[in-house]
Amino acid sequence: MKLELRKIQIKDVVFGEKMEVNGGVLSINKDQLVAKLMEDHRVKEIKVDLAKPGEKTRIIPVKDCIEPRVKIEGEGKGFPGVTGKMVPLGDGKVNVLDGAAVVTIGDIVGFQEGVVDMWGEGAKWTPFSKTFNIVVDIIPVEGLEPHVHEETVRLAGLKAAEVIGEAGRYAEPTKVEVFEMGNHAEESAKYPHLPKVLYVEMLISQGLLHDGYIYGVNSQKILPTLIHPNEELDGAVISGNCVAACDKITTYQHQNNSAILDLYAEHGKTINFLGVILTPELTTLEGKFRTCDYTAKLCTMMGADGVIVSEEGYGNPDSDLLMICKRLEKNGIKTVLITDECSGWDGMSQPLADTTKEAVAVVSAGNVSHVVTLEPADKVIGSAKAISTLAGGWDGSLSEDGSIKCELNAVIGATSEIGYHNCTVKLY
Amino acid sequence: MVKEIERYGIPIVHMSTITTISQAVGANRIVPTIAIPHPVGNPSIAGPGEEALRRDLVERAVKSLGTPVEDITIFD
Amino acid sequence: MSYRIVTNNPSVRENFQDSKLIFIDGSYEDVLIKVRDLVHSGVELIDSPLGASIRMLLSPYRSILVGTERQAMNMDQILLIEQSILNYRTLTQRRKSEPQHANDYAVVDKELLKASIQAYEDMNCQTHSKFTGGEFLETRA
Amino acid sequence: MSNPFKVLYYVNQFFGQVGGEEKAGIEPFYKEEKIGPAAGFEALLEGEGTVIGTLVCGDNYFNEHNKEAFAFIMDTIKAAKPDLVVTGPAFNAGRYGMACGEIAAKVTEELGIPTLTGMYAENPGLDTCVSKVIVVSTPDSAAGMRTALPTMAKIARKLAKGEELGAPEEEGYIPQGRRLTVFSDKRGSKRAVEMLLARLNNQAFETELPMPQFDRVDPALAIKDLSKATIALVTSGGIVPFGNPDRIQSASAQKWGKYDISAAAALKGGYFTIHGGYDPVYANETPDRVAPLDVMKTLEKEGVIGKVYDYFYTTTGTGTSVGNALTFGKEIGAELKAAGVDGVILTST
Repeated sequence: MKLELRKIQIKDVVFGEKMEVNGGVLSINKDQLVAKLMEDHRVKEIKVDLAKPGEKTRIIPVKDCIEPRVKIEGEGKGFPGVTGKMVPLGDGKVNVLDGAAVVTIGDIVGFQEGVVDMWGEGAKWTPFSKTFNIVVDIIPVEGLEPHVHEETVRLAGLKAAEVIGEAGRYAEPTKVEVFEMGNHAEESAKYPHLPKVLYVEMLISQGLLHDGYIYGVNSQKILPTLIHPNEELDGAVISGNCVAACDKITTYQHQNNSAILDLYAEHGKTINFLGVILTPELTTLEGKFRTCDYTAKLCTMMGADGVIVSEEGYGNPDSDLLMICKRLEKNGIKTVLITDECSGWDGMSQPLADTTKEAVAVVSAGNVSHVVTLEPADKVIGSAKAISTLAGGWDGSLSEDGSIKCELNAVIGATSEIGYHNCTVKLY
Repeated sequence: MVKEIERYGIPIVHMSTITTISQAVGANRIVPTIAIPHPVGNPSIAGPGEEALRRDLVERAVKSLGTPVEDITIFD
Repeated sequence: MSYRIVTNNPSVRENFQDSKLIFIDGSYEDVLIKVRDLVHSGVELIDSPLGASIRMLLSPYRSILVGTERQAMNMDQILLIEQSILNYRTLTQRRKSEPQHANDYAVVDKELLKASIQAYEDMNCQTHSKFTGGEFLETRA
Repeated sequence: MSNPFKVLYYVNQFFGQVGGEEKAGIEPFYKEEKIGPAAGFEALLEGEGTVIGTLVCGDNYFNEHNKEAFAFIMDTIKAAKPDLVVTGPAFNAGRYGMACGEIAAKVTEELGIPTLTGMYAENPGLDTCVSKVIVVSTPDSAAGMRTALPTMAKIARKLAKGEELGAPEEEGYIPQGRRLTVFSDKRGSKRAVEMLLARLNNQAFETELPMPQFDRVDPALAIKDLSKATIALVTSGGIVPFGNPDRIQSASAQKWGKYDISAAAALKGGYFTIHGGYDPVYANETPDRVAPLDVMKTLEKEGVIGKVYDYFYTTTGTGTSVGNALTFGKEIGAELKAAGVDGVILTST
């Protein structure tokens, strides 16, 4: 498989007559975008706004982030199995609006957090303060069933990314990244002495606002499955608007999965990267056994020497993470885990909901209970009500000058468990 | 508690229903017991049967204190 | 294939038969404690006691699937529920309740429950779970 | 320039220049002078702070007359009103370390005055204070004074000014067990790949999240002759005398109880359970189902064991914090040791 990600660096974003990229400036025809999204009869109203790095702008409550792209060569329009006809992904040429992101907002349920601050203290904690954000507020017609509401928001975001991605169709890339990998026999023949490495990406798969999708298939319904890294980089995996703001994997982070990219960078040099196993995090204990056993079996079958496992969420998935680790280590496979922790405001509590002695190599992406103070914003895109939710978590969290104390928990992507961000934990 | 007492060099036996917990808290001598609400009894056989059962368990515990061990040992 | 739902969610009570319900007129923690008592008496724990996101740990409502029959006590499940209660307390000690969102939490809890029931029924097996996840920390004794 | 901050210094008889082991029993005294390391310490503050006086106490006196020692020490500190209290450094001296640690912890907790001490990482006194006070990491003997004092002085200046301290290894103090979120120069996935490569190449690596350690204690030696042994009965099942005279909490116990059972043949009839974690019906019917005093007394009568210890100890397990469980164990163990108990049966629900 060979995938070319042709990065068009976006330096600014404006509303204009056309959908185009000119000299790094992304111009968006708002009416055209709104009209396209309003084709879904479940959508009552669409509002579009822009948020740029450094502006004193707060976006809340963020549902998903998606990278706008267009495929200029090869199969696959939009997100196959979801917004487009089903075709296999991972081959071809894709123009990527690098540095731009579609950010969807809207109340699916009132308690959802998910803040992105574009400046100051808040900006440090989210990777989406560095992107030029096209914020799409999706207001559906009244009386939708919650699953339908969620789906409406999800599809609108994906379509928005597709429509905006078209702007880059004829733009010249500033850099081209090529991802090419043959089948296992070929790669192993090429790199006979390099250790074989797999990446296990766990996905929350538990129901409303706790789901992920692979080619449109709800991950609740699958056994752990092997996927080519190019497929994920090409948009095969999308997020289901999970309520876990800090440690969910947004669609953007699937498209740019940092664990995949960092493993790819070592492929053929220090490792032989075999691929990605997508593993659902289920609710039932029996289900957890099934998926964890199956994941370990796939890794063993593939002959992996080393595995990186990333989690999504906190709580019961900690058990899956550690059960997988235990099984892999027992099979002699060296395992590194990426997770985040919940060690309390003072950092003195037990970090994970479970523990196993086999977990000897763990990367921590931060403490979700770490408290940060967000300054008052000049402009809020989204819902003031959501800010009160953010601020209303505990007594005294909203101070007189309007600054808010909140846990990292509420900040989009702060403690990304695919290791997308730079947070970590140090013992003091 | 088990470990802290044993640190004084006094042998201690943990009589507990959940032996995995006993191991986790660092007990070296463990006697598995009947049930959480009545570790050394069984109301369903109240009377001489229950007394014999309790005696059996306690004797096992006492004997464990007289038995040299090197690692976690379950006396069942 | 039978289960019961330990819940304090009024919306779940309205949507399921009484025979399936163990309704708790109390808090999330009261639900966990009821589940703990059941597991100690040998009832199978079908669901993992805690949710998968911090947000839903702050929900006032929780619904958990358990088995219907008393079987041999399962130590690993006991450890899991005991540890879950301790974790729950740590996680929520600083939090205020959010009555304004009670209905939304009720909806999501109910939907997650439905997904869990579906998953349980899909499994179509009657084996007794032998949860041997991690070695849970325990503060007892 | 503002007034120099005031430091009160604590040392033992040796560093207090009273004498060696033969003087370890001396009572605490206070002098408005700079004694022992206090003088060198003050010089290292470079005029920013001044030592207003030195407390000296014998190591044995402190550990054997803890209450009296503390009464004097706390009163002295309250009267002197220092901005900072410095104890030690104790290096690897165990009794001195206990004193330095306990004093530092109590002063900061009860008087709200910042405190600072110094110890070797394996000093048993470390546990008494490390989560509450800054403990400078020192070598294991007094020969390390030259390296310990400058570090302590540097940290003292920051503490007195309310400045935030950097990472433990940068500043030179022992980690307090707080897990703080910070930024790394590499993203998480990159760190994961590097950690995996290190593992695959059998190189050293450091996990960012160590799994909680299950600390183990070596099994105590077996009792040689059970028929002469005194066995104590302890339970975490919350069995207490009717009326719960000590008001032990039904969950998250803050204390333990101790009851004279020398004249009793069984617990039945005088005891019940206050434990909140299990169905109490069976234990209330027959508390010996939780703490089997009846059988132990029978075994005593039959000569299988020498004696059942005169007191029975109780607390509740459910929700009792790890910290409390540790303290209870230490306190109960100390009493049993002092009473010459040979073995313990602990029952849990």
